[in-house]
Amino acid sequence: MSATVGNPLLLAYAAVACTMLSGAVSLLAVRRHPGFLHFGSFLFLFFAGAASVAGGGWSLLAKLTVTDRFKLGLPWLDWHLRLDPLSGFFLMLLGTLVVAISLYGPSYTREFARGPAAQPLPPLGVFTALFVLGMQLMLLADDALVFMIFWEMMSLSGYFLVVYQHQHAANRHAAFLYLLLAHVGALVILLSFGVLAAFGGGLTFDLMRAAKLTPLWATIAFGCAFAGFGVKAGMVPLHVWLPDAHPVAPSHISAMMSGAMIKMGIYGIVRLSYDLIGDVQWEWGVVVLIIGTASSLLGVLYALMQHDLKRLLAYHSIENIGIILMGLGLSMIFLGSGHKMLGTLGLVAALYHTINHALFKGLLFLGAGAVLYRTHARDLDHMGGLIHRMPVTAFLFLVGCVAISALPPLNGFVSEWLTFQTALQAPALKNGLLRTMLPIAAALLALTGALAAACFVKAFGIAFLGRPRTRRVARAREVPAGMLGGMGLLATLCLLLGVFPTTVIEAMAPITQLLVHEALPSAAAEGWLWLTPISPQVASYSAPFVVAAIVVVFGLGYLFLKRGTAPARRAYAWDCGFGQLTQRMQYTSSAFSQPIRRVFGGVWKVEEKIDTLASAGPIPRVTSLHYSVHTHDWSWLWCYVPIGRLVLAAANRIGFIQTGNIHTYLKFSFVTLLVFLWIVS
Amino acid sequence: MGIAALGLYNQAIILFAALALFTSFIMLAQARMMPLIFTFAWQGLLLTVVSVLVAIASDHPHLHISAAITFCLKVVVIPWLLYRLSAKLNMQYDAEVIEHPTLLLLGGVALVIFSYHVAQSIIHLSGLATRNTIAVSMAIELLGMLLMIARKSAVAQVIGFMSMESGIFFAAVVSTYGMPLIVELGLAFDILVASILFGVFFFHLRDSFGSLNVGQFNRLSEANDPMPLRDAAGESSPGDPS
Amino acid sequence: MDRELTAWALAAAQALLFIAAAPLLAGWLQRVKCHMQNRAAPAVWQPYRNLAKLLRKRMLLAENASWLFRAVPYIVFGAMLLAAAVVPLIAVRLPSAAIADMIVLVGFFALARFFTALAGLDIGTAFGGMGASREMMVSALAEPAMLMAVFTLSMTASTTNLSVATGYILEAGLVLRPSFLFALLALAMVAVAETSRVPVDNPATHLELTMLHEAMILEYGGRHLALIEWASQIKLMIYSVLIVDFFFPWGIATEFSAAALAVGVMAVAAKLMLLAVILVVWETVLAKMRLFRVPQFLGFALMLSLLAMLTHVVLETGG
Amino acid sequence: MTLLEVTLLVPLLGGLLLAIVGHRPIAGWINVAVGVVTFGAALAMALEVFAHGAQLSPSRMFYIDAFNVYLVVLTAFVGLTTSIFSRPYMRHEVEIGRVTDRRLRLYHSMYQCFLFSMLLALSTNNLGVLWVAMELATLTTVLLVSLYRTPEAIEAAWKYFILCGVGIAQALFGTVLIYFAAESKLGGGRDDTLLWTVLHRAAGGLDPAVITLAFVFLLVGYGTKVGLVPLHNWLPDAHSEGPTPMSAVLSGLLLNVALYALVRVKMLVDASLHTNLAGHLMMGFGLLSFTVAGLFLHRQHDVKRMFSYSSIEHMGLITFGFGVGGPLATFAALLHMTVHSLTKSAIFITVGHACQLAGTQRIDHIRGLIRTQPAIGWGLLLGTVAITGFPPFGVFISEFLLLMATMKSWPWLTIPLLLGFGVAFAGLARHTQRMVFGEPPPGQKPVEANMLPVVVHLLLVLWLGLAIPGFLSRWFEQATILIAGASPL
Repeated sequence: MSATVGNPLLLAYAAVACTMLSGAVSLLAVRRHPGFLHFGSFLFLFFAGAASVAGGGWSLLAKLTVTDRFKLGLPWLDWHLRLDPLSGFFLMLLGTLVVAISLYGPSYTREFARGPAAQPLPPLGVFTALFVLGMQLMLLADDALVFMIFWEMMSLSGYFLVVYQHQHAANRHAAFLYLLLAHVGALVILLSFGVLAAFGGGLTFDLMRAAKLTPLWATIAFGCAFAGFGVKAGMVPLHVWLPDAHPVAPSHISAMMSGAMIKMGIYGIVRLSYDLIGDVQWEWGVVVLIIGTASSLLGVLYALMQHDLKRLLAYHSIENIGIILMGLGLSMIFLGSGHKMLGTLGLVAALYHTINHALFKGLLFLGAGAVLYRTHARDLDHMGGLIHRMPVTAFLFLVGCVAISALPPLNGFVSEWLTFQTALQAPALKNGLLRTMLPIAAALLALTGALAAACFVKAFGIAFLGRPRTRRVARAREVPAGMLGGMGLLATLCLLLGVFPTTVIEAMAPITQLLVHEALPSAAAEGWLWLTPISPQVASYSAPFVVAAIVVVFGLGYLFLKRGTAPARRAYAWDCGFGQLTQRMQYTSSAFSQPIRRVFGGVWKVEEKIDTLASAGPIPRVTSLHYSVHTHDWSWLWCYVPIGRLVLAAANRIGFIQTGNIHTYLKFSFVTLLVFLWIVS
Repeated sequence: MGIAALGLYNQAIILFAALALFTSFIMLAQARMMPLIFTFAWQGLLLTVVSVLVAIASDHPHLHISAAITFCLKVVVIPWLLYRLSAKLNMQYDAEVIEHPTLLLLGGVALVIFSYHVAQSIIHLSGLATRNTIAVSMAIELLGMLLMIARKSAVAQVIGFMSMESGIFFAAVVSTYGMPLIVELGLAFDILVASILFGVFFFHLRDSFGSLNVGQFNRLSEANDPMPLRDAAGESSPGDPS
Repeated sequence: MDRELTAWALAAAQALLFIAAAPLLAGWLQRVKCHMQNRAAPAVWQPYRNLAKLLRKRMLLAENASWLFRAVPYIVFGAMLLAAAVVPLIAVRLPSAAIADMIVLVGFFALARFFTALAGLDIGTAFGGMGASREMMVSALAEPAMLMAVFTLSMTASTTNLSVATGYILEAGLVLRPSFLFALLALAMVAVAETSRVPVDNPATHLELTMLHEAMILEYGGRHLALIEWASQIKLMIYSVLIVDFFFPWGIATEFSAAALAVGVMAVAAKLMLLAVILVVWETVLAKMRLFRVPQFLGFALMLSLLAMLTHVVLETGG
Repeated sequence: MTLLEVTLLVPLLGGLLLAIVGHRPIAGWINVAVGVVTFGAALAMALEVFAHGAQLSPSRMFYIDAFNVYLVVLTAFVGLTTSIFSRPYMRHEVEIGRVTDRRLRLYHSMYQCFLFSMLLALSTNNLGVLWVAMELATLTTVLLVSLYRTPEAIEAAWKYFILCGVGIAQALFGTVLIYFAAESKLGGGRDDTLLWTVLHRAAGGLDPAVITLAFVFLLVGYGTKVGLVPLHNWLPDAHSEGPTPMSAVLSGLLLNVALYALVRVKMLVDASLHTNLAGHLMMGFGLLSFTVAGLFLHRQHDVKRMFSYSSIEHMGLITFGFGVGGPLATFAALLHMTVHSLTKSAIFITVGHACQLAGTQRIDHIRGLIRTQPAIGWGLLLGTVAITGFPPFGVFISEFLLLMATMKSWPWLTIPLLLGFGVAFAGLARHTQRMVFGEPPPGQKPVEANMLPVVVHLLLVLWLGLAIPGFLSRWFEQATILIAGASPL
């Protein structure tokens, strides 16, 4: 390991420095001149993001691994930093989002300086910077101490950002839950590092890589790491904090959280299990696959029941994390049973979906933020018809919807397709159980995809299509250019990553080289036009063709059908002759998901309530009906409420110690003394 | 070696030690205030005598000083102080009920046996003739603590506390010919201040509680304000805030 | 090189033939049905007349239709066109098959469905929403069943490429695979559901409470409607061809000689006509089921395809 | 060693002086000035020791080595900062009439006497004197606890007095036994057998039986003052009822010093026993305190009480660390002693202001601090964050090392530790969050507060979290070598 500082690392340092500057600006200048937040700290944030992308991309494409150390930390342990293709990849992901929000933020944050619920701006800027800083340095960490310090810094500043609008009880509750789970998760991760350190005899990652673990302890270390990072990634059943925390944060922060922060959990899992622990066992893969499948399915089913746009998106993060975990699980299964190439395929699928989700989920949260910014509405049933008022936002949001619903030719589809392809190689396995399990998992993935599509038809359809449901929505305007720019960037990337998957996979080769010493040579065997992960005979996909074909159809349609015909006549929609249609006759989000709620009943704890108001009189007539439905998360009711009750019950039970009676206290110390005397004599 | 084989002084020491132990038992059983204080004074006197005897038996002149200190504190000052206070708070005649007195005394006996058992392991070390008295001193200390636990009255608690001190002092004398002088002085000073403070507190206690029955002091009890279970980290499910 | 070119030309020709023949299949279906139900049957190319008429009509749009509403027909048609281009109709080993495999095919269907549903929601009528919601529910259940069935085949042929898979089955000759039987049934049921035929849906009626697919496109007219109708005819054709290809591939051309191609055309035409007759019989004897019986129907399909996959793993692979 | 004499005499004389002029407005400043001088002297002395190593006073009465020197500095420092805080605090108390002139005098003089006793206990070389100083500390703080003369205060003070008195008595018995063992080893008739230096040299030969017995008494005795469950009952009462500066020094200093005494004794015991009995007892005690206190945090209604329970919890953790032994754990425990006393005193300072601001100590009635007075709100928030072991604060580092060490030697004990951390964090955060955030009750006004001490403490803790400065790490290292016999480096 060379101790020389390579240039990519310097770029990363530049990114870190810019982030710090951004934080400093917010800390010092913003209280007096709020303008600095928009044009000072966000500017630096932009540079930080750009530098991260540059540095990460450099080390990824040039396959550079550079290390460095600072005389900080413990007297006998410096801060070890290291930038390698894996961290470079995630650094790029982070940087992209940072750039996007630094374009988006300046206009969006004006919201908070105005109005009766105006908040002080400096904390927002400072903790945004710390949040980014934590992630950047966590990715660069090369020893357990630095890793944990910045891991926790990320969680902590995330807490301050979630609780930023603390006048709402929902924010406080969500923030508390988030921090509690984050803290416990971090401690569990700590234990995993502890095991590695105990075997490796030191806290640096190099020693841990060198450590030879017994299978049992390796499994324990992996279990701890998986649980700990799983909390951050938001896998079922450790996800409960996520749908609470993400919606209440400011939208650009929600984008960072869903886009970047939960990916850091994925980074941790990959880093520990593939890099530090080393030899992957297929049993781990099975666990990861099962949990991943559960997360994706439950995530999307819960998302379907939401009518709060941001909450819906948050649940979709759980779903997508599940898909990523499925890819990882498959990869572990194949690696564990000796199929290196297939294992690599799974890993690539997982990483590809990681960056895809970062892009389109960031885009969608920014879109939701744009809607919130103009309409102050988060509830789908208060929106509608926004496509007429905010056409550009609508288009960008639609791109995100298509991408997340895994529809060709956008990026979401590619990664799911790769996951499918990996799963379909099940016959290569010896173990019959796995051979049946994998295709079933694939089918469930298909179910997930279909449900996700349904969910986003609902989200986009109810929010942007149809007629406006409230007056405020009817008066909405398009958002400023900066916000559109932020979203546009991500949308463009979604398209590019969807259309040129071959290039992307080639670029990822260094990561797989680093982790499993294997790449996918066949992926680009047929050139950039054809994606053939295993071999052209087995499977192939050509996104450019698809795009071309759709464009051609549009062109032909324009040429032959539109030309010469008279312009379209506008008329009222058919109202069955019952008079004018009103916006209240439209399907609501609850109505839209009602059939699915009925089909998959029992997945949720559903509370349906119908309040009927009957007018007084000899024959009571129903004057008004109010229908409300609430769906609750079983995992909350089954796992967390009992734990909370248990702790409090224990706390109450133990109160007897503090009776306030001095004789009791004296008895305590008397008995303690006698017992100890008895023990030692 | 049997007691018969000891010199007269040592025999006397052992005798007085036994008497001191006896006084602890009396204190344990004594319900009325005045006799309690007097018994405590008696115990102090016995200790003084013991330390004088030890001083003579093994010519440790500085033991005379500590004997003097003990006399002043344990026989004169503290009993007098307690007497004056209980007179001021006119409680010198009131007696408190001791529940299960026989049980208490039996417990005391058990403590003696226990401390003997504990002391056994270390007695062999001492070259002193009077080594068996270590067990006695430990017993006196524990009995003092038992007294503090058993009694409701603040005064009784103070006396128990003081007799614990006496037991420890006794142990120091018989096992090691007393502590270094500086320690003795510091100890004496502390005890003096402590007894004065106790005196001050009697008044405060009576002013704020109307009695010296420490059993009633439980305003700071936590047993009776539990947390509502509903509070469990926000039981409102992470479901629609609506 | 020119061999490459001919291959591509052939692929393009097949795709064109495919979309050109789709209305014909629909017409044939209609005709057989009428005969079966003792009604006077329209001509076989009635669908072409309808399309032509619609294409000529002047456009009429709901007053709050957005740009999305107008874009949807083209997207749907484009997706179906692509799907048609990759399904081997008369010949295997065509280069176009490499554009997309089975999974992407399903993706195309999903794409079309997604935008159709959005179009349904765009106008803001109750029907549109109803149709969209029900359609998504049905598809959510149909898609896994279909993929499961498809996976069974692809695991047998160890490829997801349609053309290669068909070729494999063709070469393997007649093998009695239990998994194929189940897969066939599952695929058929899914096809019925996806092409909105009885008993899941009834394309013939506009009775509000029973319709799924029609409810979404209720507001369309003119060339938009023409494209959508055509697209759904293509979809029906694709499903039929898939069934035929996978389970009875015999007769499909394996080399690009005129004779072989002619044989291929004949074979596929014959098989499709037969299939249509079976479908008509099925549609005639069954009545449309209630909406909330559809999940059970599709659940059964899913179960079948699962069974197919299991039998494949348990019985047909060497452990 | 004149510096040491300065360090000791200045607070003593200051106490006497303040006993006379303690009620004057100037008294607060005098208090600060005395603190400054003490701290300066202590620092100078520390540098001396740092330069020339451990030092024994000519009279052999005082002994300064790596272990206690940094505790001396810490004590002087916290004493200083707390006196800075206590000036505006006590002024406010006088204004609202909770404290009369007499009591103010008492408060100021007792404050300095308490510091004197702490420094004496730390710097003395004689176990007996150590005991005397501890008892003196009890006596002085009893007066501080009962300062407000409310029934609760009196009750708390009484319990504190009795329980600690009894505990200390046990410690005395233990000391006597150690003396006994030493005499039987070194032969009687010499007056230096209670000197730490002598004992430590001779520790190898002390009789195990006696030492074991002595350790039990000392553990129970000093353990009471450390506040180990189940001997802790006095601690929450005393913390919650006394004036807040007293709570700060109580949590920040007294517990540390008691633990210091315990560790000194443990060193003797380990040397003489060659088994890890002492370690096991301390581990058990520590773990019990850690868990129980963590649970108690959940059911608190009084903010000062809550933070005193958190002190118990952390003391348990430190005791556990010393019990685990080994260089890494010992280093962690030493570090934790430092950061805990810095953080906890900072927290109590903030809490003091917060209570004055809200006019109550009830958690339910303290709301929206961050709106009313951001400085206090952020102080409390960051303090809690620091004490619950979040980086980049130093508490995290020590807990991190402790977990690592535990994982190395007692892997399965990490599970209770983990649960304890989780429970404790939940208990502390849920209450603090409610106090800091949300809408403030109408009419809540800012108070005069001096946040300098808080800032300084938290900055120090932050510094320790990011990088341990060279001299400090050398102190810790030497102390670790002293206690655990090996260096973690």
